[in-house]
This record gives sequence, C-alpha cells and structure tokens, in this order.
Amino acid sequence: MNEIIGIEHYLVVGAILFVLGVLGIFLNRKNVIVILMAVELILLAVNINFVAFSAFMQDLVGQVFAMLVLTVAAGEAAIGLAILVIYFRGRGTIAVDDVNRMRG
Amino acid sequence: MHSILFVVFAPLAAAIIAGFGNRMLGNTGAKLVTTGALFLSAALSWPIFIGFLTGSASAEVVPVLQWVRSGDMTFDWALRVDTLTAVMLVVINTVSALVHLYSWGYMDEDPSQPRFFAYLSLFTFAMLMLVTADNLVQMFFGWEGVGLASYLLIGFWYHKPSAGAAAIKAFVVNRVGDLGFMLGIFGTYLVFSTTSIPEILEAAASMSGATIGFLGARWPTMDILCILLFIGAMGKSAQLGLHTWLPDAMEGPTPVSALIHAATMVTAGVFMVCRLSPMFEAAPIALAMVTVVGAATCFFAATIGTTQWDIKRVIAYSTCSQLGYMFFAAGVGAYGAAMFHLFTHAFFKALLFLGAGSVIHAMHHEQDMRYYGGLRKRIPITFWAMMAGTLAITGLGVYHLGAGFAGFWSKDAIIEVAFARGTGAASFAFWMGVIAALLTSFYSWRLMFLTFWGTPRWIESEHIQHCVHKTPEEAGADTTGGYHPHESPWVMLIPLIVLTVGAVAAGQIFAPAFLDSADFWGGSIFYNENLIHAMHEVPYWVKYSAFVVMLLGLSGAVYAYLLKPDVPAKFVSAVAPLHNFVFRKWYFDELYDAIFVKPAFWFGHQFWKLGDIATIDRFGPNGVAWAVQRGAVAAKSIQSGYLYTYALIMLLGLIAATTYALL
Amino acid sequence: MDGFPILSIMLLVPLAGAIICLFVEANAARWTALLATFATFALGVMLWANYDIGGDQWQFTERAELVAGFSYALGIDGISLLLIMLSVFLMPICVLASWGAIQKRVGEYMSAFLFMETLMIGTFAAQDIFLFYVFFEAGLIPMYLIIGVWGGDNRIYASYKFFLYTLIGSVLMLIAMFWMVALAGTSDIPTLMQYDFPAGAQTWLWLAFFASFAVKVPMWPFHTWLPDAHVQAPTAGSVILAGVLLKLGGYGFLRFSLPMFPQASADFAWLVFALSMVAVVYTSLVALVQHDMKKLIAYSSVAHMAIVTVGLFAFNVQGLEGAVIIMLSHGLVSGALFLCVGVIYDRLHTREIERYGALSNNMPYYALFFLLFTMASIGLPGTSGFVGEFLSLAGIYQVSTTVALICTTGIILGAAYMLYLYRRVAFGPEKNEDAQAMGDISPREWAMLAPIAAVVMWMGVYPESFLAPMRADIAALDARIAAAAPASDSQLAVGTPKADAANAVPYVESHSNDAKDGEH
Amino acid sequence: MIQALAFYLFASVVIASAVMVIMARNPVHSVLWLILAFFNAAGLMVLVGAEFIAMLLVIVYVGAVAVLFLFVVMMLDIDFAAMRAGFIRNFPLGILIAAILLAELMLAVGAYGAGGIELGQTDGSAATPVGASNIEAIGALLYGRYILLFEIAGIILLVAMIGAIVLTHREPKPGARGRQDIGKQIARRPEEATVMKQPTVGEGVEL
Amino acid sequence: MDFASSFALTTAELILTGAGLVLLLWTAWAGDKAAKPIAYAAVLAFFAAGFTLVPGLHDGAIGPATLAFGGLLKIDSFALFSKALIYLAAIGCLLVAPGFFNSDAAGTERGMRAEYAVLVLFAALGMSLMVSANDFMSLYLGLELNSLSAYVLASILRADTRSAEAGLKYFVLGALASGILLYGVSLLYGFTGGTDFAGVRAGLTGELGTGALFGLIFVMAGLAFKIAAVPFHMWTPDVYEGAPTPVTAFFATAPKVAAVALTARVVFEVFGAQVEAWRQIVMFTALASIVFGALGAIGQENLKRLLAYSSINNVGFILLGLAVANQAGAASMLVYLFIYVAMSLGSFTALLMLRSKEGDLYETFGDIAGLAVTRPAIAWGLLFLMFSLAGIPPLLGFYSKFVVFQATVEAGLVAFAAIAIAASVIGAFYYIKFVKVMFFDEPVDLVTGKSGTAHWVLLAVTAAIISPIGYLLTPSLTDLAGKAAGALFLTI
Repeated sequence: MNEIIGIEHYLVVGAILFVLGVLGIFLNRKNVIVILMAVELILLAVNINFVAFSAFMQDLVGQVFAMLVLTVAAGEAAIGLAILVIYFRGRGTIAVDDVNRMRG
Repeated sequence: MHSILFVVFAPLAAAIIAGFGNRMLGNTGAKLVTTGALFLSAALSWPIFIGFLTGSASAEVVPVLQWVRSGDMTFDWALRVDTLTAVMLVVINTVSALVHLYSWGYMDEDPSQPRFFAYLSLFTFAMLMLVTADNLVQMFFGWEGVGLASYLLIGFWYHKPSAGAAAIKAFVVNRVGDLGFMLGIFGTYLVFSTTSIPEILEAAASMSGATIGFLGARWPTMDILCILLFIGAMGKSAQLGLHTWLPDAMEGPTPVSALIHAATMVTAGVFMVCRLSPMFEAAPIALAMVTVVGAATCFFAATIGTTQWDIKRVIAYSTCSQLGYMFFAAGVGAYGAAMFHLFTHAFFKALLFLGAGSVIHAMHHEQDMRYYGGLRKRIPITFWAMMAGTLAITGLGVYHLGAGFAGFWSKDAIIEVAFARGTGAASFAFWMGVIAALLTSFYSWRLMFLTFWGTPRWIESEHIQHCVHKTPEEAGADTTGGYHPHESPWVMLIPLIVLTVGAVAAGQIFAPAFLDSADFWGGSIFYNENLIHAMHEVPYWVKYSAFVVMLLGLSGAVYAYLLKPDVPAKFVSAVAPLHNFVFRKWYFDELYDAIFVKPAFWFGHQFWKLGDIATIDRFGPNGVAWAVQRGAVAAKSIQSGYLYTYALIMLLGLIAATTYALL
Repeated sequence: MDGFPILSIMLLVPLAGAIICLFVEANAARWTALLATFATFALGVMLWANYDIGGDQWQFTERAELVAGFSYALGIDGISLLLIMLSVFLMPICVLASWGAIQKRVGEYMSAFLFMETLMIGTFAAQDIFLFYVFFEAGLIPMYLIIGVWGGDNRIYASYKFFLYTLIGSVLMLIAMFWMVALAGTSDIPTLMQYDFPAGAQTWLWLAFFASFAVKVPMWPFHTWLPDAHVQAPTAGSVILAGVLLKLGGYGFLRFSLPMFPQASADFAWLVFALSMVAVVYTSLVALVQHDMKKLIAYSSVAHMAIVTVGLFAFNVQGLEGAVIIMLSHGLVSGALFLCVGVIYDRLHTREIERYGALSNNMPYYALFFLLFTMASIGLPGTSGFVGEFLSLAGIYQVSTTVALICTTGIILGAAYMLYLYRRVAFGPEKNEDAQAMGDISPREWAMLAPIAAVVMWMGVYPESFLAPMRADIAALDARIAAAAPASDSQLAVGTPKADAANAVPYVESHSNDAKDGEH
Repeated sequence: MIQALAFYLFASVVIASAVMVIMARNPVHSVLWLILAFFNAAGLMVLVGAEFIAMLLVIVYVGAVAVLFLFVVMMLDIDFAAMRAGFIRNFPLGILIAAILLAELMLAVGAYGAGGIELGQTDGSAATPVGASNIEAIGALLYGRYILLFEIAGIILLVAMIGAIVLTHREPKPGARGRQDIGKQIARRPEEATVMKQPTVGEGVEL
Repeated sequence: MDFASSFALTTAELILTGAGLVLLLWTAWAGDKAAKPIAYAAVLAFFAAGFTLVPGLHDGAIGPATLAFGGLLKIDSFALFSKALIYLAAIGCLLVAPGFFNSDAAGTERGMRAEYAVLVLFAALGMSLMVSANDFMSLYLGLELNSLSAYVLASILRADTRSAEAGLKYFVLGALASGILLYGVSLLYGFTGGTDFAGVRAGLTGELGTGALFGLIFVMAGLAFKIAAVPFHMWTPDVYEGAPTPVTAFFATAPKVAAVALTARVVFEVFGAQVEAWRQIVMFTALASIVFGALGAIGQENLKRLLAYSSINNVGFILLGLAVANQAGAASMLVYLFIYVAMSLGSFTALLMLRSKEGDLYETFGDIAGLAVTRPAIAWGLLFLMFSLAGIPPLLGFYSKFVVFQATVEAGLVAFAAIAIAASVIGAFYYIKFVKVMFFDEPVDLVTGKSGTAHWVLLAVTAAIISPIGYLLTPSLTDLAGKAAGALFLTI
C-alpha cells in the first residue's frame, strides 16, 4: 500500500456508491429493474469497503466476506428477477408507481 | 317493660300492619288498628305527664338497641322520658289520636285509607322518637322521620300535581334546615366528643368562652353550633326564610295539616331549642338570632295571613306566626313559656284546622273563603268549636280576672317576658309580638266573619257548581245555589269538642306548672327563675297590650267584614303594591324560584350539556379518541403503498438514529 | 374451618357454573346460574359465620406459589368480608333480574355474570398485589360483553368507553405496582401495607393508583363513562356495575392508597376533597335534569361515591367506617334502584321518565319499594344510607368544615333529584295509558327487592352487624395513617367560660304588690 | 503516482457509471452502465491487491448477474417509450437526505478526520501467509476455517434456484403441444423417429 | 476444528438440511400432488430437530463447549430456546398450510406447491443459523438464507398479484435492509478488525469511534427491518396482507423470533459494552412501534393487515425487554416471544378458518360480523386471543406484558414503562373491535365453510395456552427463559 491513496479514499468511494444505491431505490419511479440494480450498487459499495479494509488490515476475512456477499448477491438477483417476472406476468407492468395495490 | 315502649312503638307496629296488610285488613281493619294504637299511646302518655306534673316521676332513659359504634362516636336507640318529653308525649299522642278518629269521617270516601292511616301512625312514631331522643342522632332520626311522613302525607293525593310539588318542596326545604342540623351535630361531636344530649348539656356551659374554626374563620364555639342547630329548627318550624313549604303543605288532607303542620311536627324546632336550652344559654349570639328570627317570622307570617283567601292557608300562616312567638320566647330565655305556648297552640290550632276541615267537608271541598258565608246556622257545632279556637288564638282573657282562653295565658306570657328581658332583640320581639297579636286578631276574625257570617256566596265556587250542576247565572238570586251544607259526622265532631275543651281550659289549668314551676321542669330545660320573676313585674300597659290590640283587630275585622263589606276591596286598591307584596307572600316563592330552583335546573343543564358532554367528554375520552383517530388516518396515509416512500422512511429512521448518535 | 379452602371454593363454584352455562341451553343456563350464585351465597354466609371478629387480621388465608412472578394468595379481613358478602348477595338477585329480560344468548350471558362473580370475589380476597390486579382488570372482559351484547341502542359507544377508560386508568397502576414490588421486595399486600415507601416515590405511586381508582369510583371529572355504561347495560349489568364494580375503586383507596402511601394520601387529600366537592354539587345538579331514569341514578352514584372518597380521606375512624358503610349501602340501594328501573323497563321497554307516571295507582307495592330505596338513597335515618353518610360526613367535618358543608349539600340536592324522579314516576296524574296498564311486581320481583329492602333496613337500624367485622381493621388502618392525618380546620380553643348564662337577669324587686298579686 | 492516477480514474468512472445506472431512461442502458461500474470496481480491487475478488466480480457479476438482468429486461416486453420518466414528488427532500447521509458517512469513515483513521487490530490469523498468493490464501481460509460458510452459501444458491423455478416455471397445460416427455424421448427408437419417403417432385410430402 | 463435536452441536440443523434435500428430491419426483405428505414429513423433521434441542435447553447450555465450527456458531441455551420456538412456529405454519392451499387441486394456481415445505425448512435452517450465529458472516448467511426463502414464500401464490406484490416489496426493501446491515458490518469489520462477535466486541471496548458507532447503528437498522420495528416496519402490513395466510402466520412468528433473538445476541454479546449507545434508540423504537402499530391498526378493515400492525405493536413490547439491557429483561423478552408466538399462530389459524362453503377466505371485519352466533367456537377462540393480545388478565397475554414491564420497572425505567403502557391502551381499541364485531353486531352468516382438523387442533391448543391454564406453563417457561438469557450474559 502506498501513502498517497489512503484507505479513506476507498471508503469514500464506497460511501458514495452506497448513497447512490440508496438514492436509486427511493428516487426511482420508472421501473423496478433499476431498483434491483441499485441494490447491486449497494452491495458493490459494501464489497469495496470489505476489500479495502481487508487489504489495509492485512486480513483476508474481509475478502472472504466479500466473496460470500457476491454469492448471495447472485442468488438475490435471481430471486428478485423471478419475482419481477411473475409480477409482470400478473400485472403487465413493472412501473414503481403501479406497485401499490396494497396500502393504508 | 316501661310503658314508654308501648307509647312509642305501638304506632309503629300499627303503621306496619296497616301499611303492609292493607289488602287483607281492609279499610276498617286498618283504621281500627291505627286508631286503637294511638288511643293506647295517648292513654299511656297522660299518666306519664301527670306523674311529672305531680312530681312523682323522675327523668329516666330506657335503652332499646345499640345503634352505631364508630371509634369514639357512639349513639344508641334509647327512649328518654323527662318533663319536656312528657309534655310532648301528651300533645302528640292526644292530638294524633283525635286526628286519627277525625279522619274516620273526613277520609271516609277516600280509596286508600289504609295507606293514609299507616302514614299517620308512622308520623306519630317518628315524632315520638324525636321527642324521646337521648342523643342528637336519634333526634335527627325522628326529625327526618317526621319529614318523610310529612312528605308522604302532603303528597297523599299524589295524582294532584300540586300535591306532589308541595311534598317535594316540604322535604327539600326541610333538608336545607337539616344541613344545618347535621353540621351542628358534627360540630357538637367535634367539640364534646359525644352526641349524648345530657352529656352535651352538662358540658355546654364550660364551653361558653371557647372559639372554633368554621369555614375558615374563627367563631365563638357555642354560637356557631347553636346557630347551625337552629337552622335545622328553622327548617322544621318554618321560620322566616325556610317557611315557604308550610303554606304549600296544605295540599295534604286537612287532618294532616292539623296534626303535622300545626300541632306537632312544626313545633319540633321549638322543642329542639328547648331541649338544648343549656347549650343555647351558652350562646348569646345564637339566642339573639333565635329571638330576631322568631319575632320577624311572627310578624311576617301574620301580615300574609291577613290577605289570604284559602282558609287553610290563613291558618297555616297563623301557625307560622305562632311558631315565631315560641321561638322568640325561647330566644329571650323563657323556655317554659315557649313550651307552654307550644302546648296550648297544639290544642287550639289543631282545633282550628279540624274545624276548617269540617267546614271544607261541609262545603264540598271548597277552601276559598270568598265562596263561604253564612255558615253559622248550617254547621253550628263546627261554628262554636271554631269560635272557641279563635278566641283562644286571639288570646282573649283579662289579666285582672285571672281568666282567659288558652292563648291568653301563653301568648301574653311571651309578650311580657320579651318586654321583661329588655335587650335590643327582646324589645324588637316585644313590639313585633304586639303587632302580630293585632294582626292575629284581625285575620282570625276575618276568617270567622267571612265563613260564618254574611250571606252565602257559595254558588261562585266551582266545587259547589259542580255539585249542584248549576252556573251562577242559572242560580240567579239564590246565592246558595240550592246547596245544603251538612254538619260533619260525630267521629269528626267529637275530636272538635275534645280539643275545644283544651283550647278553652289548657291555659288556665297548666299555666302555673309550665311558667312558674322550676320543679315541674325538673331540669329538663334551662329554667330562668329571675326572668320569670321579672316577667311578672312588667307594667300593666304591657300586660294589657295584647288584650288591647286584640280588641283593635277584632273591631277592624268587624268593620271591614261585617259592617262595610266593600271596604276591604277599596283599601286593597288604595294600597295595591303593598297588598300585592303581602298577598304574594313577600315574593319569597318567586325569589327562591329565581335564585335557587331555576338556577339549579339551569346549572344542571349546563353542567350536563356544556360540562359533561361539551367539555369533559369532548376533550376527555372523545377528544383522545379523536386524536387517536386522526393519528390512525395519518399512519394510514404514510403507508402509501409506494416502495420509495417506504425506503425513504427507512432511510429517515437511519439518519435520525445516526444523527442522534452523533449529537 | 381450618384448612378448608373456602375462598378458593367460592371462586370455583361460579367459575364452574360459568363454564357449564356456556354449553347448555337457555333455561338450563338460568337454573345453573341461580344454583351457582345461591351456592356461593351460602358459602358466603358460612364465611361470615366463621369469621372471627377480633381474631387475626387476615383470616381464611390460602397461599400457593402457582405461577412465577406472583403467588396465589387469598385471605380476607373484615372489609373484604363485607364487600364479598355484598357481591355474593347481589348475584342471585342479578340472575333473577335477568330471568325473563334476557332472551338472547342466555348461556353466554349467565356465564359472563358468573365469571364476573368469581372475579369480584377474587378482587376482594386477593392478598397478592398482582393477583389483585388480575382479578381487578379481568372484570373488564365480562362487563364489556355484558354491555356490548345485551345492552341498549348505543351500547357500542358505551362499552368501548367503559373498557378503554377503565383500562387506561388501571395500566398505570400496574406500573406503580411493579415499582412498589421492586422497592419493597414483596408482592404480599399485608406486608406492603406496613411498608414505608420513600416520600418521593409515594407521590408518583399514589397518583398512579389514583388514576385507576378515580376512574373506577368514579370521581369527577372521570365519571362520564358511568352514565353511558349504566344506561346501556342491561338491568343486572347496571346492578353489578353500581353495586360492586364502583366499590372496587373505594376498596382500592382503602386497601392500597391509604395504608401504603399515607403521606402522599395526606398531601393529595386536598385534590380528593376538591374533586369530591365538585362531584357532589355538579353531578347532583346534572342528575336533576335527566330524562332517563338510569342516567339519573348513575349520576347520583357519582355524587354518593364522592362522599365515600371524602370519608376515606378524612383520616379518622368515622370517615373510614362511614365510607365503607356507604359503599355497602350504595351497593344495595343503587342496585335496588336499578332493579326498580328494570322492573318497569321490562314492562314498557323505555327508561324515559316522562313515559311513566302515577304508578302508585296500579303498582302500589312497587311504589312502596321504590320509595324505600329512594329514601335510602337520600340517606333517611333508619336506612343504610344514613349511617354511612352521617359517619362519613362527621369524619370529614373533623378535618374540614368547608368540605363538610359542601358535601352535606348533597343531602339537599339528593333529596331534590330523587324525589323529583319519584314524583314523576310514581305520582302525578295518569298520563300514559300503557303505563297505567302495567301489573304490580311479580313474586320473582318480590324475591329480588324484598331481601335488599330487608338488608337496607337492617343496616340502617342495627349497623353494628356490619361495623363489628371491620372495626379492628379500620382501627389498624387509622393507626397506620394517623401520623399523616391533615390538620383540622376547627381547632377548638377553650376559653374562659362566661360566668352567667346568656339570658341571665338580675333578680328585681317587685315594684308593686298588685303585680305580685296578679301572679298567674 | 500511477496508482493514484489509476485509482482516481477507476473511482471516478465507478461513480459516474453508478450515477448513470440510476439516471438512465432506458433500463438496457442502466444494465450496461452497471457492467461498466463493476469493471471499474474490479479495477479498484486489483489496485489494493485483491485479485481474486476482482476476478469474481467480473465473472460473477458481469458474466452472470448483469447478463441475467439484460436477459430479463429483454424478456419482459416492456414499452420503454411509455415508461414514466422523472422522480418522486419530493425529489429535493430525497436529495437532501441522501446528502446528509453521505456527509455523515464521510464523517464516519474519517475522511475528514485530522490524522487519517484508526483501523481495527486484527489477530493476524487471517493474514496472507508469506509467499502465498491472494487466491491461495483465500482458498485455504474458505475450505478450512470457513468451510461451513461455503456450504451455507451453497444452500443459499440452491434456495435461489428452487425459488426461481418455483416462481417462474410454468407447467404446460396437460395435452398441450410441445410438452416434453423425457422418458418417451429416451425410449424412442430410430424406426419410430424416421420415415423413409420418396417424394415426387412438385407434390410435397405429408408429415 | 473438531468436526465431530461441531456436528453433534448442530444436529438440528443437519436434520433440517438433510430433510430439505430429501424432500426436494421428493418434490422433483412426485410433484405438487405430494405437497400434503411432504408438508407432514417436514413437520416430522421439525419435531426430530426439536427433540435434539431438549437436552441442551434443559441443562442451560452455556460456555465455550457450545461453540461449533471454530466459533462460527454458538449453540448455547439461548440459541436452543429460540430454535425451539422457531420450530414450533414452523410446525404450526406447515400444519395449517394444506387447509389453506387447495391441496386437492394440485397443479392449479390455487394448489399447494410441493416446494412450500422445502422452503419453510430452508427458511427455518436460516433462522437456526441466525440465532446461533457467533460471527457476522454466519449471521449474514443465515439471514439471507432465511430471507431468500421468505421472498419466495411470500410470492408463492404467483397467480395472485397481491402475493407477487408482497414478494416484490419484501424483496426490494429486504435487500435494502441487508445492504444497510452489510454496510454496517463492513464498518465494524474495518474499525474493530474482525467479524467474529468476540473480536468485534473486543474492538468496541473503550471509547466508541464514529466509524464503529455507525457500524453499530447500521447493523441495528438492518436487524430492525427483520423484526419490523418502527421505522423499518413499512413493509410489514403490505407483505402480511399480500402473502398467503399460512405464510403470513409464518412471517409473524418464526422470523420474528429469529430476528429478535439475533438482535438480542448482537446487542448484548457484541455491543454489550456500549449499552448507552443503543439503548435510547431501542427505547424510542419500542415506543414508536407500540404507538404506530396501534395507530395503523385502528383504521384497518382487513384482518390480516390489522394483525400485521398488531405484530408491529407487539414488537414494541418485545423491544422494551431489550431496552432493559439486563438478564431479567432478556428473559422477559423470551417469555413474551413465546406467548406472542402462541397468540399469533392462534389468530392466524382462526383467520384461516373464516371460509365460505366454496373455500374462499374471508378477511375483513364485515365478513365476521356476528360470528359469535354463527360460529361460536371460532368466535370464542378469537375473543380469547384478542383479549390476550390486548393484555387483559387473566389471559396469558397479560403475563407477557407483565414480565416485560416488571423487568422494565425493576431496571428503573419507570417513566418509560408508564408511557409505554399508556400507549398500549390505544392498541386495546382494535382488539376489542374484533370482539365487538363478532359479538355485538348483527350476524351476516358468511362464514359457513368447514375447517380442517389441523386448524381446530391448533386453535384449541393456542387458546388453551393463552387461557388461564397457560399460567401453569409459566414456571417452566420462566425457568427456561432465565437459563437462555443467562447464556446471553455470560460474556458480559
């Protein structure tokens, strides 16, 4: 590791990605797929954090964790998309604004 | 078994039997049981009285049953027999027995006679409990018991709305007095740690200089206690301010008026003051108040009596007025004189009422004297009995002859003792007493003249019209309308005759004992020997003042109602405002209606609608419910169903938590 | 009686009856309920007969550590005994009152009542503070059902109000109980009654208990649930509500607030007094203008219970004993008054006072009973109402004459609204034909009213029967709280007695012989 | 210096792509931006020496997940032209909140801290052994100390698979054409499968 | 790493895994027709797994001997207690499922899917891992295993758009929540140097740095989502309403137990040294949950939705026990959880019994008017359950509040307890509305369908548990909960 790029740089990138992911979830009203992608962004942010910490602390546990996160993210994506598909089949839309049959 | 037990409880037993067994016993059975019991009581009470009169008996207490033991406060059911009680016993039982008998005739056509007789006997029992009380609480029991009986009897003809209203009024106004009485008992207990009358009286003098807090201020102890107790007496004895129920109480059947609202119950206040006389003697301010209130009532009621048309109301105001005499007698310290007047008054006032009842009976329940006239020949026995009663109440008697009707002995003694006492309050009482004597004479004779003299004016009466099926026009010149009043049956006349004897002779016979004998009272009342002595020493003009004003009143009545019958109307129109003021009973009813009754209902309504509903409920339970409901709506609206809202709120929560943690 | 768990059996008998009633048809349910309540009453009589006056403070104690957190501990003192007797006495009458009036879902109805009885007995017999709370609070369930299922037109509002109002009061009490137990280390009521809580804690604990009991009593201004609940409840429901449930509040003050927090009780006495004074005047006046008989009686209950609360906080024997006697008396009398309303409601199905009138004509015995209970409600001496009211007011007079004066006006106002009611119902001209066609009370109704009447008179004439069992307990309570008793405002100061009586006059020599001769 | 340049390059591209992911009108574009973001993130990871994770990121994410996204986007017959554009009503509020969150995160990670940040102390048990490559070290950990996690991850993937099938797999209606019967397919013999026809010109064949 | 002892400690999980895999094969083989027997087989598996818990549960297993797989898992009595509760809840949800899904109509859209039981098994496995987790990695994996199964279960009625919408919402918000959680874990990892609980705990002693504090808060936020505490509760009503009722029953019980247990373990074992950092947040969340849960429930017509809000409300009380932050508090929380599970299962079972003759489910207030007349047994069962949920004695629901508030007050949080209990009265409003509708209103006589034996049995059992008879359970319950809570505080 060099002295120029400290860990805080990575953490800042992670934080920005995290906030963007969160923003993607609650600012978006176009379609649900983008929301799923925003979730992936959040997980990416987490992974960057983990890897950065892992590297700077000389500890591989963070990378193992990141790997597990990746694995789970894949599973999550599969199920999320499956739910999205059946939702689309039933309603014919995936616009976020339409997902409000239940409320109150 | 002491005979007093029979005297007191026979009427109760009779009342219960007649009251609950009314279907089985039938009218006659009920009447026999109650009247029999009362004659038994009367027969047993005279020996007791005579025992004290002759000095052969002494005061005693007959315990009956334990009542309440609460900490230091104990009071039991017990019957106290002493001179004062004995006097009351004979008055109550004699008059009650006679009234029972009289009612056989008077109530003959009434469908619920067992009820009536049961009430009468119940009343007698309560009154007896009152006068035999050994402690203040039992006295209060009797006090309230007579109130209940009075309520029931006033409302006896319950289908008449006016009777119901009068009954409530009697009870509630009495309760105002009872409020004072109860507080008086509480205070007495607080001061003396007992409610036993003898113990209180014994300790009373030692408390005469004490002070006590009441309603946040300091007061002389005995004065405040006695004033509170006296407020009770004012209620029961219809003294000025709490008198309004008495005239209305005439809604009850006339025998009731005779028994309760003339002879016995209304005198309970006087009895109480006399019973507690050693206490009052330790309370000069209270006594002054008793004197002034009594004197004022005496005058005030008499003025109203001069203007009323209803025969019973005239007598009722007369009662009120006579009670005033008794009170100011007690107030100036002549308890014997007060009791004596109570005693004689019981006879002649019962007589007057029963006589009036006889008149009413004869006149087909017409009570308005304007529609009487010329009855002298038609109902002679009643007439003579009433005449005797009138002479007694107006106090006919001549000092130097040493002879007079009952009222002469008692009333003149009161007027004299007031003069003799000589304090400011007593002087006021003296002058009020004299003026009231004038008015008494006037209204009593006015009643007699309107009723028994002159020409019949019967056809004007709706009752008579109803009876003879004629209007005044149809009747023409025959102002009797063809109506024939009949003398009452003998069951009604016998009591009249017996009471006539009392009205004529009671004063003559018992004056020495009641007025001049400390031994007779045997310490049951505070006996002020020096005062009685002073009473006998008053100047002659004082002694004759009552007699003179009686003659004045008589002549006034003769002039206005026999010689120049158009004078009253002219006089009335000449002083219309004054007459109205007096005729409308000094506007007391209107005043009370305006400051108590109407506001009570108004406040009740406001408290209910504005207080309970519009404030407490609205801002209390309903307000909370409303707020919760609003919260529920808000919670629902936050739950919009949109993913981004949910995510936003989660994020808000996260930020709030982090911000809180950072700060 | 040693070892015989009579209290548990008294809890079990109605409970068993309640369960049976759920599963049988209407008539069988009625008889089951009657039998169960009578059996419980018989047990109650046994309890009273075996109660050793002057013996241990707590008798018939039972204790079992059944559940974690609190124990199943029962036991009674004289006060509990009397209130248990009141409950078991009223229950058969309630069953009788519902005999024909309830036609819908009889089994469930009777079951609710019997369950209620178990809970009431349990409340008065509980010796563990949490067990007390369980019984106290559980009463909400059957009462909610009774009002809601068998009530009048506006029963939903009334039942909700009843339930939630009383619930919010009592949950705060629960928190206070936890606190107390945490402080004192025991949930045993007799021990807690002797425990001296720190002054700061007492204030809050007292307030929490007050929240519960003031609603239950109910004290002004927490009373508004009561008229609604009473009006909507079926007759027997009103009887139990007025007869027993309101007493829980008074009992709570007596058992918890006073002995456990004497200092706070004394500090807050002014609050109780103020609310009670308002209640007496305010609710009496409100009662005066009611058109609905039950509402009128409900408001009168508030006024009467205010006398109970002032009596309790008078901190002296008379006040306390008077308060208990009023509770008993009011239980009987207002219960009986509701029964009286029920009797005519069953016939004409209206509680509008204006729809009646002149019932003395066709229902003389009814009128007589109604009169008796009216008079007892007014506090006529000789009836139970007087003894309690008198003692209670005598007690408060020793503390504050002002409070006594204001509260005593209750006797005037009480007379006014009760007699006004009586007049409109039993007196007056015959204005409603259907009211005039009603028959007098039936034997069943006799059986309901006569026993109450008898006890009312008994309590009025010989209250010793009721004072004796609680004397020692009240004395103990008085001893516990005496130290904190507020100062009297009377403060008698003995001065120098005057030498002469007020009307003493000097002896005067006679001025003339004539006058002397003329002596009468 | 090169490292710094590379870092800033990768970091800025990652962030820019991430912004485009959530801003792009067309979901297909979003997916493509996402892929770009992943590539650059992998670059960042390489910079700190986590080659294995970087590789996984590319393989798993770009190769599988992102393609899956694309697949679904294409499969769902969505009329992108009709997609409502824009953001939620309280957009500024959202931005504000996000800004606050970001600021707080910055504060948290100590970017504005005076003297850098203090990392935790590890026990050193999971450090890369001397001489071992990143991938070797991770493998040792994963199949040794964390074997349980590896197995659980397997179950998670199994559940994901079950879930995807349960949700999306549609049983063809009974008797419908095209229903596959594996047994029948396997049991089929050449005689049944092939028919010899000798068609005449111009008449066609009947199958 | 001693695999033999690790396997011995994790027998229950192994049984569940094995059963899951075997049943998965069965589903592949037999298809949806076998859905019902597969569900019952899963029940057996849960029973078997449950029995393996008994010894440790009874002995109050604590100490280093409970660590498995090199400290990744900790099978102490706290974990065992939670697992037992989770399995019981899972059994309940499996039993009622065949009656809800039309098990006769296999293959249709309303039919029961054979994979239902398998997913429940894997979800329960995930929860087992959650409550046993002793490392953030096992925590995360357990959580995700549970979550992924749950997302699928929520939308398993795929033809029903409400079910799909429930799944979608659950998924998106769940993913966001686990993202937040993970981010927190990454911060904790970086600022404490480990992912195992002991390591993180060691890193958190002393002054709490901002980074670690953020990690702590983010982790708790992620967990709060799982237990549906305000303000991370927004998904609950929608998901509960949309998901098939047996699944809703499952969501309301087992994952809640797991999440609460997990949260308890994390806050005590990991953040135990920093009580002041999280306690006030938990207190606020508890109060907010009580209030919002109650407020939200008041306006509801849909019974499932109402019960969803009710579960939020109950979470508030559970968190009270957490906020006490001592052993008594944790024990009271476990007692509350047990009773809450019984009440929830009972309520949802009762809802499942509200069917028309055709088998359609009724789920609004209007449908159950006058139920006391038409179906008295269900109505009385619901009456018991509702008064119990409202916390009215003598029902056991009172006891649950009793222990929680007792612990709160004993810890000195009197004012907090007073506010909370006053707010709880709001909740009573809608519970008694149930009773009002069933008992006071005119009957509509819609609920005419027959209910299966399993439903009746479950309703009877839960009603018996929450009836006063249930107090007989309290001594052993208190004992077990005390032991379990004791395990939690061993490290402190």
